[in-house]
Amino acid sequence: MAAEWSSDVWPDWCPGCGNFGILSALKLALSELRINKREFVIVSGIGCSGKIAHFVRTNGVHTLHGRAIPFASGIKVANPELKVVVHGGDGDLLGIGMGHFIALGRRNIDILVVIHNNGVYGLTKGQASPTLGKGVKTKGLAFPNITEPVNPILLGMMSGYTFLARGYAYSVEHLKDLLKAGLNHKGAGVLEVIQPCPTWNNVTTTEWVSNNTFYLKDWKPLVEKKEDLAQKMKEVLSMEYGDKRALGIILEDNTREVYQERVTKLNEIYDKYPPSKQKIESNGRILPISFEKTFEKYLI
Amino acid sequence: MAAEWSSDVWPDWCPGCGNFGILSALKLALSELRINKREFVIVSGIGCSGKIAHFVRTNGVHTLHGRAIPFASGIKVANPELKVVVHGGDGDLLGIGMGHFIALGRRNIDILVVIHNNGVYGLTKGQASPTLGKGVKTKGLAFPNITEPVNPILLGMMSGYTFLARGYAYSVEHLKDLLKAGLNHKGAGVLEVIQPCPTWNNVTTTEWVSNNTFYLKDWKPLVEKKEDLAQKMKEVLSMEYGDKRALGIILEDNTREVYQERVTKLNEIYDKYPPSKQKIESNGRILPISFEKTFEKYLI
Amino acid sequence: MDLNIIIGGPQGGGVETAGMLLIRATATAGLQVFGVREYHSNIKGKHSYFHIRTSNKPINSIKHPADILGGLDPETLATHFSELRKGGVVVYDEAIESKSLTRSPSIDPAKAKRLRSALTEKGIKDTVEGLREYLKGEGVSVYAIPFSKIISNVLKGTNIQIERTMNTAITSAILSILGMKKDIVYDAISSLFAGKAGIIEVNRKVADAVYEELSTAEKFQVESAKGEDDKKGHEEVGKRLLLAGNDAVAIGKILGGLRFQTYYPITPAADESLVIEEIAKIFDNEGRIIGSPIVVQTEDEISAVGMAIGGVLTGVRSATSTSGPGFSLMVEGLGWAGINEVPLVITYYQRGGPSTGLPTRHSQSDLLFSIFAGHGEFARIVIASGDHREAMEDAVKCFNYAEIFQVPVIHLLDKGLANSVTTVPVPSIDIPIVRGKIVDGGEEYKRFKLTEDRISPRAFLGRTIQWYTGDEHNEYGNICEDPVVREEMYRKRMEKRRMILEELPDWDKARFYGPEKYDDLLLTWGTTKGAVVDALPELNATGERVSVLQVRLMEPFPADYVSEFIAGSRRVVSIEANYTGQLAWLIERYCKINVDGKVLKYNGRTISEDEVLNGYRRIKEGETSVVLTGGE
Amino acid sequence: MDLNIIIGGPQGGGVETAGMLLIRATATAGLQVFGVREYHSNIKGKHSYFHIRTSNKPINSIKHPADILGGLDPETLATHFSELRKGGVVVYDEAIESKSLTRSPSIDPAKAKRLRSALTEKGIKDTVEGLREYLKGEGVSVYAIPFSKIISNVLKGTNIQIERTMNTAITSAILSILGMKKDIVYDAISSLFAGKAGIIEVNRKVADAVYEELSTAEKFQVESAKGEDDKKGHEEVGKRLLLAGNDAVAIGKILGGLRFQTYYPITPAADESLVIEEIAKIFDNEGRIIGSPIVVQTEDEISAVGMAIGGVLTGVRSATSTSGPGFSLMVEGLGWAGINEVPLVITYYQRGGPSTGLPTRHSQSDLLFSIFAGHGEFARIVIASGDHREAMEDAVKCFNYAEIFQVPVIHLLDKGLANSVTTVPVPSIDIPIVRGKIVDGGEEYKRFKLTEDRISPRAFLGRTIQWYTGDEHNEYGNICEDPVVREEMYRKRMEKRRMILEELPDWDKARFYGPEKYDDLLLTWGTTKGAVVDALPELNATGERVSVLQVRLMEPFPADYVSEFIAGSRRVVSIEANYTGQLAWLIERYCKINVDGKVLKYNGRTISEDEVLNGYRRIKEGETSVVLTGGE
Ligand SMILES: Cc1ncc(C[n+]2csc(CCOP(=O)(O)OP(=O)(O)O)c2C)c(N)n1
Ligand SMILES: Cc1ncc(C[n+]2csc(CCOP(=O)(O)OP(=O)(O)O)c2C)c(N)n1
Ligand code: SF4
Ligand code: SF4
Ligand SMILES: [Mg+2]
Ligand SMILES: [Mg+2]
Repeated sequence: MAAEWSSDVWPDWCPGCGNFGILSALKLALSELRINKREFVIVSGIGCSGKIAHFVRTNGVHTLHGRAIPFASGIKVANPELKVVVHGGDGDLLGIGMGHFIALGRRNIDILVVIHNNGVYGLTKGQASPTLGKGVKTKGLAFPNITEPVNPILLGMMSGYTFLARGYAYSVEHLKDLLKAGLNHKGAGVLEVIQPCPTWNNVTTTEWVSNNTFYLKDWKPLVEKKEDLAQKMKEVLSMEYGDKRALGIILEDNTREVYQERVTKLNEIYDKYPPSKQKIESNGRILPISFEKTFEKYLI
Repeated sequence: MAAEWSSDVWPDWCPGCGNFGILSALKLALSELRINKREFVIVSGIGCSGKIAHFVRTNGVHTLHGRAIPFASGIKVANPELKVVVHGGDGDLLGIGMGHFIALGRRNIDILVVIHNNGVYGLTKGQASPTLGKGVKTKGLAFPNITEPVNPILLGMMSGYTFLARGYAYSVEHLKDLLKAGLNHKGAGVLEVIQPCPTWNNVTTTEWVSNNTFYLKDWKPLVEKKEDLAQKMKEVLSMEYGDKRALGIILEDNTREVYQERVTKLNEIYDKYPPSKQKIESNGRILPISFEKTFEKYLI
Repeated sequence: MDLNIIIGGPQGGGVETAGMLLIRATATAGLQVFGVREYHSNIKGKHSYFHIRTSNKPINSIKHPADILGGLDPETLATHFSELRKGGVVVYDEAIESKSLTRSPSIDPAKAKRLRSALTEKGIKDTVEGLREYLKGEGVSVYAIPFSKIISNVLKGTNIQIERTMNTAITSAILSILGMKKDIVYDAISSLFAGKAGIIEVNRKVADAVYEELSTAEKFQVESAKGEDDKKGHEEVGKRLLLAGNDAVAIGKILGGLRFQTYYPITPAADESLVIEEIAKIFDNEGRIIGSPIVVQTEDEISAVGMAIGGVLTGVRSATSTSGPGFSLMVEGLGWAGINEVPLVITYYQRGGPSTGLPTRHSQSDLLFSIFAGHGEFARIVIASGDHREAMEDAVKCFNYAEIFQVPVIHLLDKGLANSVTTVPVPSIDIPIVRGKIVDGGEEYKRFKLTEDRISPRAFLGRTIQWYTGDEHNEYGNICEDPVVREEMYRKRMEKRRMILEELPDWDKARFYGPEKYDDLLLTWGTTKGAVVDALPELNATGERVSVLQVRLMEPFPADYVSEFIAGSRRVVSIEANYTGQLAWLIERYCKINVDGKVLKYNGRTISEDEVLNGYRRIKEGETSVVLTGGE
Repeated sequence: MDLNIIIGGPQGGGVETAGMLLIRATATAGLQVFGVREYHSNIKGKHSYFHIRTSNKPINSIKHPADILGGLDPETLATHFSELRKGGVVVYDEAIESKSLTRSPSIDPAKAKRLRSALTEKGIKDTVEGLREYLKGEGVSVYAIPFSKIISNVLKGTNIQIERTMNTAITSAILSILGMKKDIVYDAISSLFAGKAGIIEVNRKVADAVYEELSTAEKFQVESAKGEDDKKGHEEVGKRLLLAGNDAVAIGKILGGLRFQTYYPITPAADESLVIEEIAKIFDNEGRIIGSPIVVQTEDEISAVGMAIGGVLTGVRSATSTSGPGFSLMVEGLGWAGINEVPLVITYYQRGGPSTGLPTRHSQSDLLFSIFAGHGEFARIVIASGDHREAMEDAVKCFNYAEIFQVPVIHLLDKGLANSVTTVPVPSIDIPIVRGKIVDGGEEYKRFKLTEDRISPRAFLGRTIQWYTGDEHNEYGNICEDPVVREEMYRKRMEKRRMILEELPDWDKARFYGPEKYDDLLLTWGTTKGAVVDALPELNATGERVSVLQVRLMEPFPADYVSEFIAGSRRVVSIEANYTGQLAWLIERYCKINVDGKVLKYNGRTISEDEVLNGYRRIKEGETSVVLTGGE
């Protein structure tokens, strides 16, 4: 039951906000995946979107503007048994947090990044976000936007993310499936969610969405072999430069090692004893460490 | 004569450092372009590479680690008559400065970004930079690198840069031509320079370069019409996913408006009177501003 | 005449317009007005309100108890009824009478619990009706007006929702009860909705209907603004600017020659940049464009400070504007400006911290941070403005001082000022613009030439060849690690602190208010000044002689000047909106005294005049540290 | 015995190895040793040197004049000859005799100019030969040895460059002149080049040849380490760790339970992370692996602090390590840790600021910044270690205090400590690990429960359901803007400052050295302590009774404890490496006294024992502020 995933906190989004759709889809996905609430962590940024961490009955770490990815990475690397999802705004993840967004792809840490793409900085009153089209003038702008938008799917692809998908906030069932797929995927994933912001974004409206998106049907997102990756990427590029934005799983690649595997390769202890499982004291004293064996080169 | 472009400061790079090649090529390019020294500004980041700002006889703004792009953008927007080039390391521009790197592409400000790509953090003793291959172990690393590299050309392409090129530090003549093309291009450009670091990078050596790069010959980098962009991008993607890295101009697109043009469209004054040309006082007093006309909505 | 009105409702539900209508109307009537806005970090739904004070004497604060409370929803009534004075007035829509006061889903659970126990204690039933009964017993006039009905009559045939004009209805009712002429309401509507003829018409009709409904109701007259003469007062006062603190700074910056502003959106700073962007063109009296600032929204605050520095290097007066979280990210850039002697201006609006804290709430807790931010040591100026007029003038001065001393300047403001609305006289155009030592450069230019007076002549990029670096450097601006050069350059930069103290006029160091001879000296800074100075007449009516010293130059700290005033006092009390008493902390450090009493507030709300009176009284009674807790 | 050796040359030209060989050799001989490394922010070519002091009493500083100077190039000789005592020794390669002292392209122009005028003044010709003549006249023994020739003989048939072993040659010469047995040199070579048999062999051969060459030369015997017994001293002293400050902190952190470290490369912090990464596995005496820290190199410092916080939330002792520029970027994350009561440890190595400043040079100028960094107010602990041993122990304590009080802890160090090399006794394994209030969570868990003692029991992510936010929050950690909750939470966090002062042992607040009864009290902190404490015997031989108080807890400031010591003194003098006198500044603030004299240094070089003596003398003679200028 998705209801048990609701926290006691009232979601203070505007009536009609796309975030409600994302919240519903997330709770459904968590419920259907039978996720253990204690071992799940929502790490979010600052913005309307970031508040989602408070609205779900599971661990919520509502971090700093743009910094959800570093926090989430630290949590996941220190305790790989936790399941970690990042939620953030387009401003948060692709503006101030862009450096971290790229870095996570390069590491391929097992974290799903859900981008609430509403084209604006909602919580600070509707300034242009990095995904807002050039020449577009939404309600909060004094003049039309003069900056070109980024495409998070393509940037994610170029950065090494191994799962790429796009959903729509009001297509809750579809979005739920994307969330499930993304959470099941082992590796860093980007799930871009087109999220209407009725308060500020009078351009990327529901109508715009129905005219400018399509659902993927016969598309094969899976990269079967390492060698196929480049070809798949080209296809994605073609598709993303088409007239309409695709909704669905765009790419999934299980051929690349996840960060945890990379660490384990260098340090086999990590797999069984990640930091979170290591004892660090013995009866309130430091461990009985051998100086000769551990700090040999410093001994004289 | 390139010699007149030398400052009095001794370049304190290691013997054999690729930065010497870049410095030579730059001085040659400036000399051949007959650039006005007073109106040229080198804005650089922190790293071995960033010191280049001190070695050329022109304006040098040696900024903060990763921040050359914001400084350069402010300089160029406030005074569009200056010619501005950014020099920085791969760590500087693609690690700590990645957010700015992407943002500059989106703005298409008329600045050429020269990335000194040596695969390492030279000045801090050889840690892995964002371009170092996964699994590679250079001299300064305790273990092989576990992070996937980024490709600055592809990221630049995805971010809206309208000039993309790659050179090699020791191919001084070729690099000089790339610099000239990049400096002549109107808009944001990326020039990635493969720069050997004999001190720390014992992997991406001269030998590696000769085995893993090729010079572009019949390649047509120019995007003739807006509609051709997507196709060109796909070709670039194919090429970049090929076995070897291309050296030469990879993409040039003059169909997209430069930032200065975008501003002028909204504010026609900008073209003739950018901030740097506006008088702000009259006889040591504030200008004779009309409150009625300027601040009308506040008057009661 | 001194009147306090609270009008509240769900954020995004018209509260802001309601408040601005009241402010416009009272200002147009020639009154002084000061309005404080409180709102959650939320776009729609949470409780938000405007506390508006209007008076015929100059004011820069609000005061309790309130005379009038207008509620757009039950939560507003429940939240604020206890702030009303006996004999006050409550106005709301009859249609909400059966609703619970505390059970809306949007109310904060802790607050709801607190309110419910207060209601129980007072024996009030948890409905608007219950409250009405109670208030009547307390001598409050309750105007439960059938606004919904009135509005739906007016709106018949349109598809406008009733809620959309509820604010106009309630404010019209309040203005009507105050005995204001409908003209004034019309004017307020017209100027607020300027350019939207349809909306103006509808709102005027709503005002008509409400005035009609209340034509026979009891009035509550405002002295200087009654009957036919409503607008005369205004003409007597002369042309004024009606603006929020953000606007004041924006206008000041433009007057001061700002031509390049960078920012990353953040409350409560972003409005300032939007205003500058919207002003876009500066006209002279002949209608000629004589300037046009460029505003760039950056990808983050790190970029904002970097771009602004870039702008300054080209000779353009450039600034960036932010609040705590953004400033935290600008620290690195500030240090670069410090070592490179860059006349950069950072406009810093304090809000509730730490971290994201209370993003839309007031605080004065970043004083010490603004002084010590940055690794290493370098000279900077930190100036804190106390009211809208100062903020506007200081915006000009910050540029002057930055360029004269070639140091970064932090213009320190706070949310209380940023979001409060008042009138200021149209500033005299006769403000100096001083650009310091500027040269054209030339062949052997040395940006960091060691001179007698420590200021190196500054040439702009484009006029010469020069170098800058964040590393220690020689006179040319090239990296230099030589120990002797290091020392010289270090001293050059640091000795500016003394120069600044020597050269700044006293007027910019601190300002004194009250009787020349005094027993007690109240020390304050920033927007808290308004309440403290407003309280002076009443403070001096208690028998003691009380004066106020508002410190403005926070770094370098004007210890000698401040000490002069302290020397003449028997007791020293600081009043400020933080936990530590950061001004007191500095004064204890620099003036080597003990501050006898601290009146502090850190619940995120501004300090009101009555709280100053109350805080001072408690200090007089022997407390050494008083924590004020007013506001919702 | 108290011997000072300077060995210098171009950065990357073997100076570091030379220094480490000398240090290893003297330490192996059972002597105490302290080595300070000076180098440019440059990988190869600029002047760099090691100043090594060795003694038979414990030392934590260097001292002038030097006894021996070894120069790998002419610049070294020109730079340091004036630091030599009469009767001292100079060693260099005969082959450089004809070279100019000041005309190498890599020399800093300002320095070259200064050196040239010094040479002219003294009538020295600008060549090595010229200097030799002069030095001989000054009673200095000049050993111009044909190293190049000796080495090329040894290397005949190999393709190793002569320069590669010049360092071994010069150090062998120095050790031979000191009368050290060749064994000791062999051992030093073996341990330094451990695992590289070929290199060891070549270097030993070079040592052989140099010892041979100098077999008849005059010796300069070191008392406690001569002849056959060279290594006996060592055995007497017992097992020690020979390490730099970076290593000491790394080892301390691992002992203290660090299992997750994040960093972005920066001088002088990065070496610490590399050491932790290389240690990789922690063994017990049976050879079982009992721990393994994970080190992540992040994309920037903003990420480094965020990831470390993430690690802490999972219950792992996590830290990040940086210096000024990095810390400037961590300020925002620090604030989040503050409002969320996260026991995060930031290891902060100060270097020359502001901005990039002097990246490889010493400074203690970030004290006030580390205390006030961050908008808003929150409790933090700042602990400054005074030497290698303290640094190691404090690394453990920082984790304990962070977890006991649930506050971020800044472990404040400096470049002087980070890069100086000395020996410390193997630490006793018997150090407590105290983790504070930890619970398993459970159903109705409240992360920020208001408790009597202000500490909320902490559950780790994964064991319960909990919330964190950088916004103000209620007991559950959910956003809350209620003014009453705000106040409670604010107080909860701030009152920890008092608790920390109450609960920390005096030993961790400040440490006292010297006679119980004293006239003058020298106040110091950080690595400067070494020089001040080392100077005590000589200071007390001047007639005054002088003691030292080293302050360790910088925030919250232990005013009462420090005041006790001040109370017993006649004169108070602070000694520290910054411009302002930041410790003095704090003491004046908190202890409400005037510091009588300040001995300061801000040229980027550490303070030496002789400078302390000199600074103190000048204060005694009436100066109130002395600026030290030693070091190159
Ligand atoms: C360092 C910093 N800068 C600025 C802000 C102010 N801020 C709060 S939310 C926000 C942007 C919100 O936009 P987005 O990330 O797209 O989220 P949305 O509200 O649209 O969901 C900003 C800039 C902040 N909290 N921290
Ligand atoms: C905020 C900050 N963090 C870290 C550093 C330290 N630092 C100096 S140079 C450098 C990296 C250099 O690498 P790169 O940018 O690739 O330049 P290169 O030296 O290789 O040319 C770093 C991390 C710094 N100066 N500032
Ligand atoms: S402002 Fe937009 S994104 Fe934010 S809550 Fe309202 S509708 Fe949603
Ligand atoms: S470390 Fe590498 S990049 Fe830096 S100067 Fe030396 S060779 Fe060049
Ligand atoms: Mg958004
Ligand atoms: Mg590099």
